Formats: sequence, structure tokens, C-alpha cells
Amino acid sequence: MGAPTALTKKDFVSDQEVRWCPGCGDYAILSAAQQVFPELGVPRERFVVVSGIGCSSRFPYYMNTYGFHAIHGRAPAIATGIKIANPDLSVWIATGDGDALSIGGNHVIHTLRRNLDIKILMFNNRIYGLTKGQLSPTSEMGKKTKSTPYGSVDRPFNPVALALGADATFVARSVDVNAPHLKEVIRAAADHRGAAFVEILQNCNIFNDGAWSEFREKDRRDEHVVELRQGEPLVFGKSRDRGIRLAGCHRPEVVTLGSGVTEKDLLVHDEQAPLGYAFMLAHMQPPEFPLPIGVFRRAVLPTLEAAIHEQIGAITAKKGPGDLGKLLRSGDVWEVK
Amino acid sequence: MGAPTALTKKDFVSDQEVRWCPGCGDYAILSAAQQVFPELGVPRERFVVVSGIGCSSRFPYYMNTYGFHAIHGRAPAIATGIKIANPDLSVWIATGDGDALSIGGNHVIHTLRRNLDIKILMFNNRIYGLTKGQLSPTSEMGKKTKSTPYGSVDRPFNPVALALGADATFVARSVDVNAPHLKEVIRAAADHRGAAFVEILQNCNIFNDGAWSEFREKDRRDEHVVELRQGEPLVFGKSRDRGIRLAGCHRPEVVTLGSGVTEKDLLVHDEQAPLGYAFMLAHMQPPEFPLPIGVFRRAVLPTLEAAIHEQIGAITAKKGPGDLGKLLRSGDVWEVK
Amino acid sequence: MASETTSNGTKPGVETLDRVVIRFAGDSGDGMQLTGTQFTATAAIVGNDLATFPDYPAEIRAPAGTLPGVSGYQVNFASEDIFTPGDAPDVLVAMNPAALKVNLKDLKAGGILVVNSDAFRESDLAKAGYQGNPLEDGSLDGYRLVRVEMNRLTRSALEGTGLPQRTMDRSKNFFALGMMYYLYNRPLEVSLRWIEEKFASEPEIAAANRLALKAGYAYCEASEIFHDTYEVPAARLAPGTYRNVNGNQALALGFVAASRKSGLPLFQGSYPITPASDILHELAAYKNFGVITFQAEDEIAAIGAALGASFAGSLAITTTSGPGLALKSEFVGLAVMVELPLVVVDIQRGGPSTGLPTKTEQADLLQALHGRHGEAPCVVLAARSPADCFECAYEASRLAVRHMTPVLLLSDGFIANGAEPWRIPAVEDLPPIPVAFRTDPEGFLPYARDPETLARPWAIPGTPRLEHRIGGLEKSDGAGNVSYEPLNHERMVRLRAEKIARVALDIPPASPSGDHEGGLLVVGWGSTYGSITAAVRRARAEGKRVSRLHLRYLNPLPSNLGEVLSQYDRILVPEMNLGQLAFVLRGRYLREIVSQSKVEGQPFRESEILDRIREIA
Amino acid sequence: MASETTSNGTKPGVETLDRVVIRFAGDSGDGMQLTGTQFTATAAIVGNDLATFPDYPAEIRAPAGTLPGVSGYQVNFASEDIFTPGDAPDVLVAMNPAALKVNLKDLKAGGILVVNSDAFRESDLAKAGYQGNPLEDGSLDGYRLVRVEMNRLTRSALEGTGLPQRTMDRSKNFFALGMMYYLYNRPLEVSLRWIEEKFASEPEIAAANRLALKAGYAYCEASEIFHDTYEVPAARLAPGTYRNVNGNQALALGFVAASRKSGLPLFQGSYPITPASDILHELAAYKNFGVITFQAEDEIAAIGAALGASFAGSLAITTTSGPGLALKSEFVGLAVMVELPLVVVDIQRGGPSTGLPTKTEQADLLQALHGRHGEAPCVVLAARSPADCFECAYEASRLAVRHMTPVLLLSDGFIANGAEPWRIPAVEDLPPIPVAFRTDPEGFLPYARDPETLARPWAIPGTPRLEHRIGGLEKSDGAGNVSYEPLNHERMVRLRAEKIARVALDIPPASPSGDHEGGLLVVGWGSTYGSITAAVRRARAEGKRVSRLHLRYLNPLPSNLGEVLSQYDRILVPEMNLGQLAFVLRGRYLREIVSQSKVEGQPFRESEILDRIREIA
Ligand SMILES: Cc1ncc(C[n+]2csc(CCOP(=O)(O)OP(=O)(O)O)c2C)c(N)n1
Ligand SMILES: Cc1ncc(C[n+]2csc(CCOP(=O)(O)OP(=O)(O)O)c2C)c(N)n1
Ligand code: SF4
Ligand code: SF4
Ligand SMILES: [Mg+2]
Ligand SMILES: [Mg+2]
Repeated sequence: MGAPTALTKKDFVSDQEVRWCPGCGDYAILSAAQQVFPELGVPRERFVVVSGIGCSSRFPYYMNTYGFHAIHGRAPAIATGIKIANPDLSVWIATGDGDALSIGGNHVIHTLRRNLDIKILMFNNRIYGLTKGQLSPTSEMGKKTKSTPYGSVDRPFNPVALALGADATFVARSVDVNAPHLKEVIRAAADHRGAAFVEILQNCNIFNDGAWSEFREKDRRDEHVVELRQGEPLVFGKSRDRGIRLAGCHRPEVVTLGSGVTEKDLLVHDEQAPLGYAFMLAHMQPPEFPLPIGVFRRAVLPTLEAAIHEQIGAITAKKGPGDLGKLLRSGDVWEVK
Repeated sequence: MGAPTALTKKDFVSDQEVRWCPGCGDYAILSAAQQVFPELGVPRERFVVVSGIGCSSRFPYYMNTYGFHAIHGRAPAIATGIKIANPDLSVWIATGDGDALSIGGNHVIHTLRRNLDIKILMFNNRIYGLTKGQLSPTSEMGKKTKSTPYGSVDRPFNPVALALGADATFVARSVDVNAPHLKEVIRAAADHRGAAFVEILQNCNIFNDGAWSEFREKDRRDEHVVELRQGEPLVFGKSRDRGIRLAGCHRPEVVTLGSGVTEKDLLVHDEQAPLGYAFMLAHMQPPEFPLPIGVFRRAVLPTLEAAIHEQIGAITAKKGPGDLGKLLRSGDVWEVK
Repeated sequence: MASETTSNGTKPGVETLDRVVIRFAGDSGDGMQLTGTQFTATAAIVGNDLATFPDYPAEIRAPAGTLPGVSGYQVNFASEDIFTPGDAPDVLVAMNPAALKVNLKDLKAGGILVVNSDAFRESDLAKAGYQGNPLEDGSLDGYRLVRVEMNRLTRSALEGTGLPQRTMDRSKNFFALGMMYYLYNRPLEVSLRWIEEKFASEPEIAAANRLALKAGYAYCEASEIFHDTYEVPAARLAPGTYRNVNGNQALALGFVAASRKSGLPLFQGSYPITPASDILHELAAYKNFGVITFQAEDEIAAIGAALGASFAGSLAITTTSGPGLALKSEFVGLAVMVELPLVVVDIQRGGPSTGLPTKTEQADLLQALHGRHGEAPCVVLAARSPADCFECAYEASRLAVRHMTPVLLLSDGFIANGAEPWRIPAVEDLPPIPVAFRTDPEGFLPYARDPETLARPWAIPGTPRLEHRIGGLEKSDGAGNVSYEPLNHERMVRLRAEKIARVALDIPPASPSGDHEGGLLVVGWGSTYGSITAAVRRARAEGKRVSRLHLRYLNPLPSNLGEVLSQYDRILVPEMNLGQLAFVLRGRYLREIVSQSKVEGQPFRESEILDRIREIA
Repeated sequence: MASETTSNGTKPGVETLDRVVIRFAGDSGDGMQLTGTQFTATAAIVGNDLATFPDYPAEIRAPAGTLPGVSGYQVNFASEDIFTPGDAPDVLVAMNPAALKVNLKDLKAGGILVVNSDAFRESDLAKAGYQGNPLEDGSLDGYRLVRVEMNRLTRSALEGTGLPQRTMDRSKNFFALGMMYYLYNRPLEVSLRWIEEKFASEPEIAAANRLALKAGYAYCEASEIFHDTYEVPAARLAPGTYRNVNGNQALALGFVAASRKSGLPLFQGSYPITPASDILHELAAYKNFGVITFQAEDEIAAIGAALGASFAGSLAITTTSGPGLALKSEFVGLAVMVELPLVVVDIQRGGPSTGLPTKTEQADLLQALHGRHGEAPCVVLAARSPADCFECAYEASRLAVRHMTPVLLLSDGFIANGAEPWRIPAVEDLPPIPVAFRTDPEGFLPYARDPETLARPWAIPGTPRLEHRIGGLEKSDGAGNVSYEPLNHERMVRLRAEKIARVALDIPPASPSGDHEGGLLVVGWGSTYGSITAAVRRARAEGKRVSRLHLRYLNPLPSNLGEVLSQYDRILVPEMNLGQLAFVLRGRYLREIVSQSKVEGQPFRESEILDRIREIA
């Protein structure tokens, strides 16, 4: 995608003051993106960051690229138009759990099924931040929020499962403050040719502080997440002493290594495995399981924008480029003298 | 749900002339519903059939129940309000592949995740019927339609997979003209306490004739579908000589019975299995596999409307029924003489 | 093939007429739309002026033989210039009792009534709700009834084909067509050629239709069921090359032309909806013009994708009907705020809500003008006829690009499906649509304004050193950064309003036809053009002091409009709504307006407007 | 606790004032909204009339100390009746330099300026963009500057608590509040009680705030930094029980009241959006009133669920702001077609598009009136003040149910968040809302009409033998079956229009205040009520012949409105938009209207309207 340029993080910092609450997880995500973008070999002017509405959707203002802060939930629609109109652009979406999965759910699943080469970074703080603390479709049941003062009775979405259900070709999960992991996942999403859905666990320290503590805090996360790495067994724990094994097909279980159980017995991660596998991983949830982070699925399939332009190319090659004068005069015409 | 009443099919036939094209698969679905409804032990006045827009969405006019022919894609929203407002009603949605999965996709997945006790019958003819033949999100790639005269380049949804991704508690598939099977599935959906998503393969003989021939035609379907039956092995074929076995976890394969392979080797269907299993089935697609029909998943979880009313009940029990006079006078009040 | 029509020589008793209106009516399954279109194609080639009105049921296929299943196609063809499909048909072809029942009331007294008498069995009559048989009870005595056993005659003509009887019966519309060709002394070639092409892959069907067409013609010749035949000579149309277009085709062509002339690739984001879907179908076929058609998941995504494509530098359009425009409201507001070019086409249909999807109406004008939250002004245009759709699409594109604004273009079901001859413009005569993307980083400000138009620069992604962010929050004047500053907001609200107001400098002034002043002025917009024009011409012929003005530009209104209106004593505004333009004109110019409303899902008849003119002029 | 405030005795130099305006301003993190609300609560209990204006940034938390992060709360409290939060504050409390910079321009000349001098370090000044220190450069000489080391003083007051310094600093807003209580001789009890309840689970915080509050009070007492103190006696309000409400609370209460009085369970379908979300928050707490709040996935689903609930027999409402209303357009059209009761609340904010989400505006009127395709008339009401929201919610519910129609109710950010004393009505005095669901199958026709209102019957699912189908396609008159019949469509379009027009018989006539005729009439709607009323009162005191009329009913307009307008020589319509009501009145009554526009995201000042009146009266 263009010649490599000597870009640095600084090149991606816009002149706008960042206006998130101090301590918000969004800062870490911004920083990760600003670090990864210069490394992608894409000239800066080819990046477009699109967003909806929400704290997370302020993201484009802070990225010194082309940006479009759209309306609530509609970033995928705009991104789709941009990408189809100019496939040379590197098109990213920054969105929140409400923006992407509540009002924008349909656009997200359609973007994924169509496999447009667009990268969706969904900041999941399990709450509506910008509107000051209402329930989101990822909020856990029983949650007390401004709109559910007695606790919510809504079952939440599992974002990774939903993306898989929509047949997304790239599905991943990472954590705001786990910088190396997050950067790796963002890079992997960028490298994927096709739609990428990345759920980023993000802390809203004002309206939902601590929602993801066990996966964010340095001293706890090793016990609570399992990193998915292609071709490697699913091991976790501070001392990497536990892993995931299949108790039966589709039935994962946590086992402790040693005493007869070795890494050989564990599930080995395969991003290209049949979808049932990724779906199983998507349903591994605490407290029973550690939370998988990393790439759940990566599949190479034609992208929509490429297919559209190929079709146009093929038909143009066959019919010759359109001649406007001829087109206007097509069908039954007659002359009046 | 109320005392059984001696209803018959006739009671569910409205006085409106049915206005589908002769030969349309919708007739068979209508007839199946009109046969099943009287058997459900629900008084007729408690049925409400809601729909969006499309040929399929004409359904409510022909059912002699309460009905609401809404706007395109929005039936789930209306049905949600009806069901929450009055949980005693038996609420059904008749919808098409475009209505449910294109414009209405978001409402469908939210209705499923919330697990409202609403039954969604999606008539999948892989085309827009009412608007005379455009691409639908279930149309196969390469399809030539009015809106894709050179063939479509859109990857279709897998409706069953999408419903599972949205964590639907009941997901099934049936075929318009397979009356006994369809009635069984509709009955099972009715019996399920929670959201039910039923994909019904339906033939549009005008704009997409033959889309599902191999699953519809009496003499071919046994070779091309595998019926999912709880606790039974996945056997198919006219002479029930083939079945589905796991070649590895998540990897189904078709095997021929005999020559060492017996029913014991086959997958045994379990509607309550972990979700990875149902998702695997959802991805069994022709030509490699026979198409599974029947109930993919059935899980019992609290319904939204019940939870809402329970919460109201519990809070009312605790606080006492609201006193309007007191409410108006709550907070800091003062008297002016 | 041409030799096959030699029978079309001169015949005894050929009377010359100025104009004739035929309505073909039958069951939805009878192929009446096709028959009408074929008759129209031939009339066009013969050189008649013409106007058509297809009227079909909302159901895909209502039960055969019933009243809701009736489909009709009316064509008015003439040697003079005409503006409407005609009020009352001179000829009604009724293929079954339901078609007779639905359409008879419109047939002129003494008009020719051709019926397929094979379709008047007792069961057919019952389906149409007839007690007795109208062919026999004398109830049709006021018409020149011509009974033809079309099924039988078609079958016998097709005997040699070996086709099953049901298939044969399907050709009877061509039999009827052949009869009309005989009656009006039309050549068969156009339809024969069309049959050949259309059914190239089904040669038996082609043969059947060909035979049926000729049989219908020959039957009249042989049977002399028509005493006289008629001729409608070519019209004195302006010299040029013509083709027949309906409104949706013309829109599609207009956008492709604008794309070519501007050098911008055309991007259509759309979601199917009657009666707008055909624009998508048309454009989807123009792939070798680089046209991208994106069928989105809904109307919101459709406009969103179009707006994204506009940001990326395409000529972006989105096409829909009323319910879709309602859904797009929020996005049109965003387009106003980000000031990108975008054409939003609304093919109006009967409302409110799902309403009458296949019928025509003009009741979305106020939605187009006001259907957004906040002060969100847009340019609004309306096409007046099928051929005018070409110019309007082109003009909407030009204004959108030049003024960096969303433009709403209104058409309706009547002109979308109705056809008329279109004088094809030469490509070089089309006005230029200059576009200059901003490329110079020097002094670039995303919300700097062109001093003349107040348009902001179009700086598209991919351009080095113009990286910038746009969005729906209020913008600071010039820099375009987010601004909550009170006075900046007021300034921007007024700038956006002024930008649209200045479009009035870029459009022609209002210029009424008729008298410059005095008497009655009939003001119209959109598809009432034909009926108004015809009615006013007639009234003037009667000596009434009546002029007319048809508005293409509804926002901004032409800058001299207030002045023009003030020249007349009375103003009449006929509209297919409850008086929406009338309300706007009253509010703008404080002029008393007589509003004439018709909300039947049907276009105005010339006579309805004429009657109203007679009452008040 | 009451004994703790004995210090609030008589003090030397207590001056009595009729009204005072205080503005608390600080960083978003400084708790200014809380401080303002507390001062207001106390003023209410003291018996003052009052009006408030909270003004906070769009960002959740803009960077601390910056200009966009400034949050303000203005309260006007008085012994006379007042209508606005006041144009210019008498007192400005500025917690940091940014707050000073943003707000100083509004402070009255010679006004009291209380600053937290601890927040004027060099880095603080830089963040606010100050070059020098305004506290030292003489630029504040025109004000009564009172510098208080609030951080230091608060910390020393909280020394014993052992709390970390950062936590201590959070209580400094209570210190400031205590100072204002001293200055205006207010009791501390109300706030002390509130602190106790609010922080019941965090006793250290409660203690800290309590101490800070008293310390602020005591500091003034001890330091005598204020030479005089002031008293604002209780206002002569109409007798009754009062509480303080903001508009959104009042709406919530109004709907609960309507639910109770009608016997219909309340169903709210909503999607959060500023500034409407609080209605959802309020209603979600009223579960023991049987209130169901459904937070939908978007605005479309929210109105859809509400319409479904209405079908099922609930009192159904949906609440949103402009962008949400745009999204609901299509569904409002369906509600018009199915003729079910539904209240749609739009709390207007600055537009277009995302605009200025936390600022106020009145620019959705035309959207409310016209923002639907087809002829889709609705009832439209607008609330004029926080307390009026109660009545409007109630009245909207009554009209929706009685006339079987969607009702759009407009409020805006200003009154949604602004508070005023509300005279609580007795439950038995609320007008009845009779509801009779249809139960009799005999002769049941879903679209039969009440002869008086033209409302159709409400027959809810679950009722035996009333099974019927409704939907968005055109209905046949009476039976309500799908009908494409042209004349039926025209009849139904006119019936729906007439049904809404007849609502005019069910509402009070327009009745201006002031003179019955002659001179200037100021016509307003919505939240301009306060400024207009105050300005007109002032102008009349100056001897101007000026009257005023405030419209609650915007569609239909009161039936005597045309007559009323014709009684006056000139008409002025001040609006926070570009003249939307003015346009409607011109279009309806062909009256010349002077439109006064302000689109700054800020309410009108009394003086702005007064100036305009002086110019033209
Ligand atoms: C059409 C519309 N509806 C509602 C809103 C109000 N709104 C803005 S952001 C938001 C949700 C934000 O939640 P999320 O997407 O999770 O983002 P976060 O702020 O948590 O990052 C809502 C409801 C809006 N701006 N527009
Ligand atoms: C808002 C809106 N957009 C578009 C339409 C046009 N429309 C009606 S039905 C339909 C799709 C029908 O397809 P499907 O849901 O698959 O139903 P089918 O007719 O195939 O049964 C469309 C696009 C509409 N009525 N309303
Ligand atoms: S409200 Fe929450 S998500 Fe929003 S900026 Fe503040 S901490 Fe971040
Ligand atoms: S168009 Fe297709 S789906 Fe619609 S009624 Fe006809 S056959 Fe059925
Ligand atoms: Mg969030
Ligand atoms: Mg379909």
C-alpha cells in the first residue's frame, strides 16, 4: 500500500487537545494507534479514521489523518463509501460498545459479512460514557446504571461471538493498557486483507471504573487472560502453569500443567480452524475460564471493494469504456428533422 | 397460557383474500401456522402477529388474530413493546430475509439477545420479492438480480449462524413445503419460553424460482437435508444410509453407513450442547454437506419481559405501590400560605 | 423482417386524428405493461409526441381476475405536442371483467371498447363482482363495443407451434397489440424487432408472440370489425434525435452524464424501494461507465455510504422514496454540517407511512424542506416530466458540487414510470461541471469559503498535507475545528443559510408563460406540469387571462419570484397534496393563494385543473 | 442538626434585595452543578421565586483548567416573581482562571467577584490562556473582587479528617457554597441534610463536605470580607405546596400522573441522548408505579416498542432530542396511519446534526410539524418552563389518548435542566383522562370514528372477538382493511387532517396578556417564555403598548389565533432559531411578522428582547 515513509508517532498526533477524562483507557488506545500507524508503510494522507458518537468516537480528532466524526452508529456506512470509492485508502473505525453494538449493530454486521477491508476498533467499556453512564449492550446483567437504577435485566452481547456470527474474517480482542498486545493486534488487523473486528477492553474510570480490572492490572491479568497465539497451546497463568484442554468436542476445560498433564494435551490455537472452534473460544468466559485475548479468527476471502472494482474492470474490458454520447442515444431512437 | 379452547384452522383464517402469487411458498407457511396455532392452547384473542414489509410480511392480514403490519424491518421493535406491555400475549413475527436481516438486522439480534418470548418466522427466499427481485443479504454470491445485473459480489449472511452469534436461545430451520417438519418446528418454537428464530426456506417462484429445490422437492430432499432430532444420530439419505461424523473436533464429515461405520460413530444431536456445536452445524452447507433442518439450539434462560415484571413486582412489594400524591410531593417541598 | 409488414399499406377509410388515448387494462398476469410499452415505442418511432401512465397494483400478483389485480397502461400519442397521458381514453382494451369494471368509468362516452370476450365466463364475472354479464345486459350501449375471442383466436394462430395452451394464452396481449396497430395504422417492425431481441434465448416464445401480434393485425384486416381506421401523423417536435424515456431512466442517464462531464466517478448508495428501485437497476448496468452502485442494508447506510464516497471524491447520490427519505433525515443533517456534495433523490409515492406504494403523490415537499432537526437548509429541486428528469439530475449534481451541499431532488411515481419522447442532448452542449479538488496545503482551512458561493474546499483523503477532520459537531468558522462558542454558532448557522440562499444567483429567474401580468397565474411544481400546461393552454384558447409558472427550484426559490407573483391578480397552485407549496409561498410572500388539492394517488386530469381555472379566472 | 445553624442570626448591615443572580463557575471537576443545585434548593425552601440555568460542557471531562472544561450554574432568586435565570449575574464565583475568563464578560459592572485565589498559579493561568494574572493586573478593578484561598482554607478546616489532600480539595465547592449562604443569610440545614443523605454510605465524605460548608460560612463571619450581607425575602407565590423541579423531572412526573389518572400503565421506549436522558433516568426509578422503561437499541426501536405498547393498551411515550426525532420520522408516520396514542418528546438542543449537544435551541419546530413523508399531521405542543413541563406531559397524554393520535411535545435543553419552583397540584384537581377500550364485538369496525373527535376505537389484543389487523398501508374508511381505492385515499387523508384540526376544539383559545388590541404583540413558544414575559413586563412598565401571547399548542393552533393576531398592529416573534414559528404564522395567517432570531445555543436575555421591543413598539 504505497512506498514506506519515515513516519513517527508524532506525525499522527493532531493539534487538537485530547478531551477525555484523566485516567480514561482511551488514551492508551490512542497512543497505541499513533505508534502502530507510522509503522504500516502507508503514507499518512491515505489513512482515514471514521467514528460515530461517544467518548471513543472522539478518536479521529486526535489522529492527524483524514477523519470523519459521523453520527451515532453510522461510522461503518461512511467508511464503506470511502473504501469502495477509493480502495487505496486505509480505512479505520473507532467506535464504542454503544455506537457499534447498540445503534450501529446492523451496520457492523453487514460490514463484516461483506468483508470490506475496514478495521473496526471497538472500545468496550461496557457503558455509555459520553451520555454519562447508561446501560450498554455489553453491560453485565444486574448492572446499576443511570438508566437501570435497580439493576439491568438485559442479557449482554458477546461481541466476539456476534462478529463470528456475522462471518467476520478477522476477529480479535485486546486490552487498552496492555500496550504490546494491543499494538500487535492492531498491526495484525492492519495486515489482514478484509474486515477486521477488534474488541478492546477499555476502562471508563468515571462511569464504570474497574469493569475489566482483572484483565488490565499488570499483577492480575496473567491469571485471568489466555493469549491466543497461532500454533501455540493455550497456556496461561503467571507461571504459565495452566492451560485449556478439550474435555470433549466443543467442551473446553481448564487444567493445571504437571501431574500428567503436559502442553501436548492442550488446545493448540488455530486462527483458521473451522468456525465452531473460534465460537467455542468466544464463549470461554470468566469466572470459569480465563478470557481469551488475541486473534480468534483470520480467514482470507475476497474483499467487497476489490470485487466491485474487478467487476467494473472486467465489464469495461469486455464492453469498452462507456461512451456517453452512445449511451444517451441507446435504445430505440428516431430523428426529427 | 390460558385454558385450552376448541379452535380449528378455520378460526385462524381471516376474511382477507390472500394476495401472493400462485405457487408462492408463503401459502404453505400460512397453512402450517393456521394449523399449529389452534393446537397451542392459547385463546385466539391472545395471538398477535407482527410483520415488517415484504411479501412475507403480508402474513398478518391472513391470520385471524390481532395483527400489526409495521414498517420495513421494524417488526421486532413493535413486537417487543407488545410483549413487554402484556406478557400474556403470544407474539409472533412474520418477516422476510430482507426485512429481518437487511434493514431489520439490528432489531432481530437485539430481540434475540434480550430473549424476549417472541417467535420470529423468517421466510428466506433469498430475494426481495415485493420490490420485484433485488439482492437480499441471503442471496448467494454471483447472483444476477435486478440490482446486480452482472452478478452480486456480496457475501451472504448465514442466518442460523447470525442468530447463534446473537446468543438466541432457540434457533431452528425448516422448509416451506415440508409441512410436517415445519409444523413441528413452529410448535417447538411456540413451546420454547424465550426468543425463537426460525429460518424457513421459502420459494419465490416469480423472482427466485428453484432457489431451494433440493431441499423442497419430495424426491430429492432426503438426499440433501439432515434432520436434527434431539438425542438421535445425524443420519440422512433416502435410505438413511449416510450420516455425519466428527473427523476431528469442530470438523464434521459425511460418511456412509455400513462397511464398519455404524450409527454409533455418528454425531448425536444435542440442542443444549455448548454453542460451538450448534455453530458448527450452522456451517454445514451444501454441496459438501446435507443442510441441517430442525432445532439447532434450545436453551432455557430468563425472558426479558418476565424479568421486567418480576423486578417491578419485587420493588413494588418492597416499597409498596406508588402513591401519586406522595410522589409529586417528594423531595424538598415547602408551603406558601 | 421489414418485409413482413407490407400489409401496412393504405386502407380504405383512414381518418386522421390529432391525438388519441388508449388504455390497455387486464390482469397483472396479462402483460399489459408490456403491451403499453410496445405501443409507446412504436408511437415514438412513428414520431408522435406522447405521454404514458402505467398504473399497476401494489401486490406482486393479486389473485387472478380480481379487482386489485388489475393493471393498466395508458398512452396518449399525438401529432401536436401534448403534456399528459390524457384524461379519458378514446379506446379501452379490457382483457377481463375486472379490468372492465375498474376502467370503464374513465372511457370517453362513445369510445371504443375492445374486450376479450373469452374471459367473460361466469367465474370470471364473479371474481370481478359482476352479477350479470355486462357484454350482454346492455350496460355498455354507450360505447362502441368490440368483442373479440382473443384466447380462441390466439390459440388458433399458434396452433402450429406445439406450445401448451397456457403458454399460448400468454401471447394474447400481443394479439391485442396487433389489433391496435391495425386500428391506428402503425408499423409492426418495432415490436417484432423487440420480440426477437428480448426472447432470443426462447425462440418458441418469440415465435408465439410474433405470430400473435400478426394475427391480431390480420384478424382486424380480415374481419373488418373496425369500420374505419385512424392515422395520427408525426408531431412537429423540435428537430433532433429522440428516444422514449421514463423518469427513472432519465435520472440515471442524467447522473451518468454529470459524472462524465464533471470527471467524478458516480457512486450510488441505495436501498430498493418502489418507485425508486429502477434507478438502481438502471445504474447497476452502467459498470463500464465506472458507475458504482452499492445496495446498502438500509436507507441510512445507503446515504452514509454515499456521503463517505463524497468525502472520498465521488459524485455521490442516494435514491429512495418517502419512507426512505424519512430515514435519511439525520444523515442529511450531517451532510449539511460537513458541507459535502450529495444528491438525494426522492421518488414520491402515496403516503403517509407505507400508504399507496405504487401510486403517485407530491406530499414530501415539506419533508424535503424541513424534515431535519436544527437549522439544516438544503437545495431542493423537483422534476416536472420524465424527460426533465435528465436535466434535473444533471442540475442537481452541478449545484451539489459547485455549492458543496446536499441537494434534494423530488420526482414522483407518475413521472418515474411514465414515458415521453426525449430530445437527446449533444454531450458537448451539456453545461460544464468544473471540479477542483483542493491540493495546495498552503493556507488550507477546511471551512474557508469561496467568496462567491460560500462553498468550502473539497479536500479528499489521499491528498498529502491536507489531513483534516470533519464531523457533525458545530465547526469553527474557517478552521473547522469543533467549537461550542455561542457567537461562532450563530455565525455558522447564518453562513449555512446564506450559502443556500446564494444558490439563487446560480439559477434562472422565474419566468411565467402567458402574460407578464394580470389575471390568474397557475403555479406548479413537479409532475403536475403536464396537466397544468394542457389546462392553461385550453383556458387561454377559451380566452381566459391565465398564465402559468412551473418551479423547478423549490429551495432557494428564484430570487424574482415574489416580484413575479405580485404581478398577477390571483394565484392557483394545484398540487397532489394538501397544499404544501401553497403554504410555502404564503409564508414566503404573504400572498393569498388558491390551493387545489388532489390526494387520490392519481395525477390531475387536465379537465380538473381546467375546471378550477374556469371557476376563478 | 438544626441547632448547628444558630449562627445564622441577625447580622449588622443586612440589606434587603428583591432579586439576586449568582453564577457559580469552575472546572467540570469542581462540582459547580452541585453547588448551584444546593443553593437553589435552599432558595426554594426559603420561599424565593427562582430560575436556574446550568451550562456545562459537551465533553465528559475536558482537560482540567481549560476553557472548554468550564461548567457554570446560574441561579436567580427573588422575592418578586421572576421568569428567567437573569441576564447578568450580581455575583460570580470563579473557581479558576478559565471560569473567570469565560464568565467575566457577563458579570454586572460593580458586581461581586469571588475567586479561589489558590487556583491562580502560573500553570493555571496558562491553561486558561491568560498572559498575566488578572487578580493582580488591575483588570478586575471594575468589580468588587473578593479573593479567597479556598484550597488552603478548606484543607485547614478538614485537617482533622485525615483525608488525603486531593479528597479534601474536592470539598472546596461546599466552602464556596457556605460563603454564599453567609452573604445571603441563608440557612445551612437543607444542604446539611442533603449531604447526610447523599453520602450516607461514605461518612468521611459527608463529614468533609459538612465541615467545608460550615467553614465557608464561618470564614466570612470571622473575616468580614463582605462588608454587608443581604436578604432576599420569600416571594409572594400563590399559596400551595411547592417544590423545585427541572423540566425533565417535571415531564417524568407529568407522565406518571397521566398514567395514574388514566389507569393506563406507562411505557417509555427510549434511547439515551443529551439532554433527554434524564427523563429515562427519572422514570426508571418509578418502578413501584408500574412504570416500564425500555432502553432500546436505538431511537427507531424505542418508538417502535412504544407504538407496540400503545397497541397493547399502555400509555406509551418515547423521549429523545433532535437527532433522535429525525430517526423516528418514519415511525411517527406509521403512528399517524394506525391512529394509536403516542407521545413523542423532543428535548431540543443546538443543531443541525450533532451540533451543540449540551446547548439549547428551538430549531426542531418545523421538523416536528413537517418532518414526515406524505400528509402526516400530528398534534404538536411545546412546554414553556420547567414547571410547565408537568402540565404539558399531562396534556400531551390526554390529547393522545382522547384523539388517538401521536402528539409531539417539544422542550429544550434550557428548561430541561433549568429549575424553578413548582406549585404541586392536588391529584384530585388533575383533569380526568377517561379511557374506554373497545370490548363490544357488535358492529366493531377498527376505523369507525367518534363523531366528535373522529378518533377510532382502541381495541387491544387480548380482547375476545375484536381480532383485527392494522398497518401502514392506506386503510379503507371504517373497516380499516387495506385499500388502494383513489377516492378512499383522498377521504382518509382529509379525515386524518380533520381529526387533528378538531383538537383545536379541545384546547383553550389564545388569550394574550396585556391589551386586547393595538400596539405590539410578542408571540412566543417554548422556553422563551421567561425572557419574553420579563421583557414585556419591563416594556409595559416603561409605558410601551405591548402585549404578549405564549403558544403551547403549535398544531393545531388555537382556533381564534388568526382573529387575535389581527387585533394588533405589529407582531414580534422571538425564537432561538431562524424564524420557524414566524414562518408558520405568516403561512397560516398571511400576517407580516417581525422575527427575532438568536441561535447561539444560549437562551435570550431579557434585555435582548426588551431592546427589540423598544425599537419597534
Ligand atoms: C442519534 C443519536 N442518538 C443518541 C445519541 C447520544 N449518544 C451519544 S454517544 C452515545 C453512546 C455512547 O456510548 P459508547 O458508544 O459505548 O461510547 P463511549 O462514550 O462509552 O466511548 C449516545 C447514546 C446521539 N448522539 N445520537
Ligand atoms: C423504509 C423502506 N425501505 C424500503 C422499502 C421497500 N421494500 C419493501 S419490502 C422490501 C424487501 C422485501 O424483501 P423480503 O423482506 O425478503 O420479503 P419478501 O418480499 O421477499 O417476502 C423492500 C426493500 C420499504 N417499504 N420501506
Ligand atoms: S466518561 Fe469514561 S469513557 Fe468517557 S472520557 Fe471519561 S473515562 Fe473515558
Ligand atoms: S413475488 Fe415471490 S415471494 Fe412474493 S408473492 Fe410472488 S412468489 Fe411469493
Ligand atoms: Mg461505551
Ligand atoms: Mg425475501
